[in-house]
Amino acid sequence: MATSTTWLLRPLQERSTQLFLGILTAALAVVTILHLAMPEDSALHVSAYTVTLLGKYLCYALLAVAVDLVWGYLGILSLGHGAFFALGGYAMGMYLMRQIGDRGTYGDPVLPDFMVFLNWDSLPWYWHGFDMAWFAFAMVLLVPGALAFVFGYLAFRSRVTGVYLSIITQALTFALMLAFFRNEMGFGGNNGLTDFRDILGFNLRTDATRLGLFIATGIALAIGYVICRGIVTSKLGRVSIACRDAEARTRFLGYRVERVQLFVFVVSAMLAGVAGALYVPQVGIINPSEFSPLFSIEVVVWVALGGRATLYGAVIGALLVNYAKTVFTGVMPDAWLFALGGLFVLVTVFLPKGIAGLLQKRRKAPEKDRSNPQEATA
Amino acid sequence: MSIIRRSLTSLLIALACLVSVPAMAQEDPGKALLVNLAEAPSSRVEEAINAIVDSGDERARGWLEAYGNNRLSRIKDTGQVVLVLNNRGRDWEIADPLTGENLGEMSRRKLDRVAINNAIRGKLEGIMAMLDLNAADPDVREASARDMMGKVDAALVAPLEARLEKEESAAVRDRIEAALAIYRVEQGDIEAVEVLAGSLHSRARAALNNAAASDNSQLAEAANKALASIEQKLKLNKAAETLYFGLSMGSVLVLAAIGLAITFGVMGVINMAHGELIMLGAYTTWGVQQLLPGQPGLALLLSIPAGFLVAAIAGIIIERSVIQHLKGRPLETLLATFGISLILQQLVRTVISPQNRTVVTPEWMSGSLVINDALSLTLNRLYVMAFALIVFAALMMIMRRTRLGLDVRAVTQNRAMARSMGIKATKVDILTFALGSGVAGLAGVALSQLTNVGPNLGQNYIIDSFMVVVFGGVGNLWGTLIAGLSLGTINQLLEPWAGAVLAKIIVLVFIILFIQKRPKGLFPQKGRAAEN
Amino acid sequence: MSMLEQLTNRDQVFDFLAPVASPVDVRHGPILYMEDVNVSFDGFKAINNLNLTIDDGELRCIIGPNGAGKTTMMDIITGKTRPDTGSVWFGSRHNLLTMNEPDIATLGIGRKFQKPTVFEALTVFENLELAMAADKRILPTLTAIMKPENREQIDEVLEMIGLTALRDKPAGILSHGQKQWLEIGMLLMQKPRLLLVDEPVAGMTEQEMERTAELLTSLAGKQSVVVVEHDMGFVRSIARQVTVLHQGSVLAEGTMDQVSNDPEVIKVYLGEEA
Amino acid sequence: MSIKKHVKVGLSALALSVSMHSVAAEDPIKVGILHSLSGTMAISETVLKDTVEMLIEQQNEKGGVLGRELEAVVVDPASDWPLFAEKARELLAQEEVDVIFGNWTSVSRKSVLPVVEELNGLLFYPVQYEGEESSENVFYTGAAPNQQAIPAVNYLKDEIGVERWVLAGTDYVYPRTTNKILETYLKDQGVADEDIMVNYTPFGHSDWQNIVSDIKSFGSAGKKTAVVSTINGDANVPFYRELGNQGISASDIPVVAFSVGEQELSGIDTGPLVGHLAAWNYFMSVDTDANWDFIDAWIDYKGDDTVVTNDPMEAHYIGFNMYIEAVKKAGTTDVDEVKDAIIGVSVPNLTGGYATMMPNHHITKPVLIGEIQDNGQFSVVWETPSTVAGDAWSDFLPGSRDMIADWRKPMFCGTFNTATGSCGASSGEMAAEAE
Repeated sequence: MATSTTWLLRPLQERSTQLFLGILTAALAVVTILHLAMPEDSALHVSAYTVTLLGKYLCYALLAVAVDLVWGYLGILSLGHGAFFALGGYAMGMYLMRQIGDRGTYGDPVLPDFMVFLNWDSLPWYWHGFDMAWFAFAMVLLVPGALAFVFGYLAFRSRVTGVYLSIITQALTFALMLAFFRNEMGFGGNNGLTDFRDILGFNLRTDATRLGLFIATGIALAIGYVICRGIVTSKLGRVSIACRDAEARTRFLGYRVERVQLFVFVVSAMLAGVAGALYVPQVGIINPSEFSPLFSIEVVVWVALGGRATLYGAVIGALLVNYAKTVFTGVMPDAWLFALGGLFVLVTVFLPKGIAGLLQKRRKAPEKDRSNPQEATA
Repeated sequence: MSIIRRSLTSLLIALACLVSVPAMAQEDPGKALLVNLAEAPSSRVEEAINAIVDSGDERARGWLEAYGNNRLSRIKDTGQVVLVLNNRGRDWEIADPLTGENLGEMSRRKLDRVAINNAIRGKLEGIMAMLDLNAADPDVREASARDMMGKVDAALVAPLEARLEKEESAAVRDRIEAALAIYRVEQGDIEAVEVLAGSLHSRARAALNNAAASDNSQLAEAANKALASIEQKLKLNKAAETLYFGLSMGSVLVLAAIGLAITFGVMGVINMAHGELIMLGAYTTWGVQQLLPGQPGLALLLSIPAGFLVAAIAGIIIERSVIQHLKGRPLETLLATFGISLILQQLVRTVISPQNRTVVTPEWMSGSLVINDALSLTLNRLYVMAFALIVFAALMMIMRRTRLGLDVRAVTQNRAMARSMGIKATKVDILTFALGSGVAGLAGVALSQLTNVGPNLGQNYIIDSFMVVVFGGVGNLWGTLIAGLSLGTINQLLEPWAGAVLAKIIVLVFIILFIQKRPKGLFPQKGRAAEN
Repeated sequence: MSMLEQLTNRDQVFDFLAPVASPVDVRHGPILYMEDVNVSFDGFKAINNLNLTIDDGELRCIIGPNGAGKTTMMDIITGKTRPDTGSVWFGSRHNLLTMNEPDIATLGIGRKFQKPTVFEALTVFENLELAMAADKRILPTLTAIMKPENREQIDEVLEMIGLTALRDKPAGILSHGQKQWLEIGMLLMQKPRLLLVDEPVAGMTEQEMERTAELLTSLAGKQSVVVVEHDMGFVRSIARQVTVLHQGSVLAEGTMDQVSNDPEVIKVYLGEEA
Repeated sequence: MSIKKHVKVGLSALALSVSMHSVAAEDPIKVGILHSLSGTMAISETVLKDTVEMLIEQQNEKGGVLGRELEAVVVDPASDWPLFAEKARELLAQEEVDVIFGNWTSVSRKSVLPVVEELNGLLFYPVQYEGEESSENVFYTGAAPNQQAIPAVNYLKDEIGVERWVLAGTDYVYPRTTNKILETYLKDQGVADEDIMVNYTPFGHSDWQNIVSDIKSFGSAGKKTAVVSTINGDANVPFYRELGNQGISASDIPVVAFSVGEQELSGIDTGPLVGHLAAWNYFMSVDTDANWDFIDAWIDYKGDDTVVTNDPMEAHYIGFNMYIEAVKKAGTTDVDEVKDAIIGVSVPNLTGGYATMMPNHHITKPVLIGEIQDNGQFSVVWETPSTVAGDAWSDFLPGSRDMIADWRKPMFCGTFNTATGSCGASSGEMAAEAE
């Protein structure tokens, strides 16, 4: 029925969203063309390296959007979103591992290499089904979703808020990291999953597949952005802002705050999962360090830098920081951490509303993107 | 081992006396002995050693120590045997083992170390212990008698028995008898089993285990009985030990977290750079030790105030430059301080070095406090435990009894009100943050005695610290103490059967679930204030 | 404000002001019934054997010195605080002690806080939209679309609370008094059976106060209203029944004159604060 | 508005790629250095970066090779495994380097491997590792398990008479594999199950109280006991401290470590550790002129006479010289030519012998056992009579028993199965792709 989808269509009438989608499509198109049409040696040629690099950025951007959804609009600072990202990644990684089949070093038709040389005799139960793409892709959504649901259900029901919530999300991802480091877990321990061959029958080591993944990521980002935008501009979005700013008041209006939080949290976790799933085939490895609490914090910093509670801000932040990382680790290997750290400090101190804040200042009547650095957190 | 460790110091003392001794006659017998040792093929080294012992030369002990400690070298081209006083860096400082006269520095390229390996070192320890048995100080005698255990061989039996006759200290006698008994049991002597029945010493147990496995049925039976009686005692000791482990781990957690309990708990600053402040404290310890080479103990004591100051000053800088701009925006402080932590880490990497630094453990902190042969409490951890409690007590005093504490509580509970009552809120902020940071520095000083001093030191503790503070209840120092100790203990209790990793995971999950039950931690702040 | 009279008189036109057909059963007896309620915050007895009944359609004023337990009482009724002992009934069918805030709210108890709490990041209009009686479960909220009639309702309330001009301004910029009004407006949107109004006129100008008074009185009859207020003048201007709370229990009850002549009450007030 | 920013970002990203593309200097031989300069691995890897830079400097003083200068291209993968892959791609695709020296951890190598194979690069990997790998494009100048673990165990067994074994390691693939190999080996040697204790701990494990006391009681069963430690990096300091304080001396229970070298010891107060062991293919204390010259050069390069050298540095020294020789031999830096040329090349190592590149891309190394001294150095107490050739596929693992690697034509296969007489899928196919 029409009404049930209007919330999704609403953003499409919105100027900012149209612009966002426009730019994104344009960027995708330009890169694709420059990659395919331009001759290798031309200065304008975009190499497969750059394509994959941009693909990675887009994954991060999607993750950042997911984080901004919960932090910006729900006031829940999750220091554990890396966990959902990584879980999505592992689901995809397991699929890719199974795709290797008997082309592994030891030529075992079923067992991945790391299981063979740590002599596992049979596939652990949770690895079954991942040889089927549909199942794996379903898991990409379901596993992070389920974790977020259980965790969120417990936390929000007992009204764990603010710093406490942030810290236990951190505990969550930290515990998962330790768990995945254990080789007994059967996820390849510290080495994680790697040496992937092909996805849906396309060879991962060909530029065509890379371009495909890049475009797929772009589309995923577009969809994710529209979904978030849809939620945010719907009445539910306003309710979640209400929860963010005055939880008790919202309850007295008859809204079940914990359910609102749970819903948005789960959606966000699933988006993070998708981001992870697209990330893995492009970087070619997934290992427990993605669970590292520090990574999750870094993601939050991207969002803060781009500007909270403005979804596009999150995208800007993610792209900017990671681009800076790529450049600095190349040009000033010994000192790039100074630059990065300094950037974080300066932004938080001098741009409380991030880059998006800067942009908003310039326009007369701000659009319906509001951030509320005060409160919102406590 | 303990002897080897003491070696260098006592060696230098020995030499000091030597210098006073009138210069030796032309053909010093010692020279021959040393050259003989230096040139002996590994099969004949033992003879060479015994030759030195039998010579009765009062310098013998010094030589053997030097030898056991890799401090004897041959000058390649002259073949002369020398003592290496300082064996670090490109040029080594050497001395004449006969006169103790300092021969200045020589490139390590020109020196050829007199080889030794564990087998010989083991023998050496036995011999040294034997020599020490004649020492005047009964404690030294007892120590060396303990070192004797399991090192007795046929050659040593006679002298030991002789010694036993002369020995008046009961403790030492017991030790010697035990040492002999171990040898005898190994020889299949049943009476000796009785002697070992009560002993918890691992070597004694080893001997009994072997006996129990032997085909001599009576011996085996007797040994088994003795072992059974030991097992009981062992269980108790094991329990006590685990508890100690738990508390010591707990006190480390408390130390690491207590500073955060102030900056984060009291001021509400989510200080991600806390770990790096700890790191600064640790590096200060290293720095002070560099300034006072050879006096690690003194250096360590001095670095307590130093570490506090350095970290506190760093804290003030952070507060002034960043945090004061983020009033009432706790989560922003998280981001900013995260940036700071990155900077501090890389700063240490570039300014000092990406490698870990050596922090020496002073004599009085190494080794362990021996309750009995099965239960001994490691000294460094014992000190850290005490230190943690002292720091905690001091903080309590400051918070409860001093003006600062009062102001802090006032400001944190109601800033505006406190201001209007003439309290300089900014000043209080600075002091509070400095205090919290300083305490972090103290933690660093303590940790430098337990773990790496390197750029990553901080990261290893930051998350645990947050867990402890949150688990204990933000803004409650007692909470932090209880939380730290209990988490540490739980962890250590789990470890034996769950393994290190699983234990940690279980603890984390436990914290998560606990927060569900008590969203404000172990000791939540109560009353209307806590509502909003 | 004559406008306001008209509004409130001709409620059949503005049907949204009429009481909702709620499941609350008031056929026999009061709409709110509290008996022997006790609450203590670590040792301190905030509510002490409180007994209170509010009849359907009644306008009740509750006065009392600070710490008398007024706000705590409201917390109990709205489910924010659970009493240690006692029973609280909404009508004769609903035991409020078994419900949580949202349920109680949807059941028809609206609350205005002592310190006006509106959603500062949202516009005045949106504040009212959120308050509007509607299906407040997740998916309906997500897919909700603003129907013309809803818009009218909101505009009318905007009219009534005199914030039409500020319709699309974020509530954060409103003055204290305006926030009070906005919050009252939100109450109206909720169409509650029972309104709990905590210090509605704090920080209001004289005429703002009068308007508030008129609004509240006009509501009485159709909806039950409980007003907690310090301002005696205001209380006198609206009060029919007054309850005096002291140290967590009812000290006196009756008309304004009765209670104000009650020696106990006088003692308490002179004793603590005027 | 936001959108403008997007454009900027997007374009600048392109700009980056473009700019990088345009720089592809023809003349100098580009040597990529892929070692972490920040993050957790910086501790170990920074010195390797300096080593390669020093070697390049020296080579240029000798006039480079084939009349061409060498030029270092340094990047920082920041101890971040996906970043390793990305940086490797940057080096090969953008910088177009001729050879890469890099990686420390297994996971970083695993993450780089597909990239190097796809873009047909050359990677010299200088660290002792778990084996079970042989890539056409990678040259393993560090020790394989049979060049470190097995000889060390033999030494303990035969020279010290150890009968009871504790295999303690950090929980990742290198210790796991090494311990698997050792377990099988020891059992073949007739060691009973109850005489083997295996224990794994997480990275940077700092509280060793329980484990050490377990080792203590395990050691008091009567038989001579030794600990074979594959504990990694940071976890070692607290481990050895605990050993010392709980009074476990080298003469009671010796610990032989495979990941503790001079570099790690420089961060430990070695007083209490005297007599504990380590097995490597190089020790700084080895008394040869080649070694002393190398050390002096290193000291001068770092301008600090307390700096130490270690085994992976020697591995880079060997690898670097082998590359130079191979380039001379091939007369070009073309990857495929060099790959062919380098097999069989042998260069002097620092311990007075020669290292030869085997057809399986591993090299021959002597195995030395050293005892820790109080100055953070090792004194060699035993060494293999001759050099040992690295074995890519362990004979003690069921999966790889029958496998060999030989990168000479016609076999040209990293996973040749002698049982089936066929080339196992993976590497062969990769090679095919790489062509």
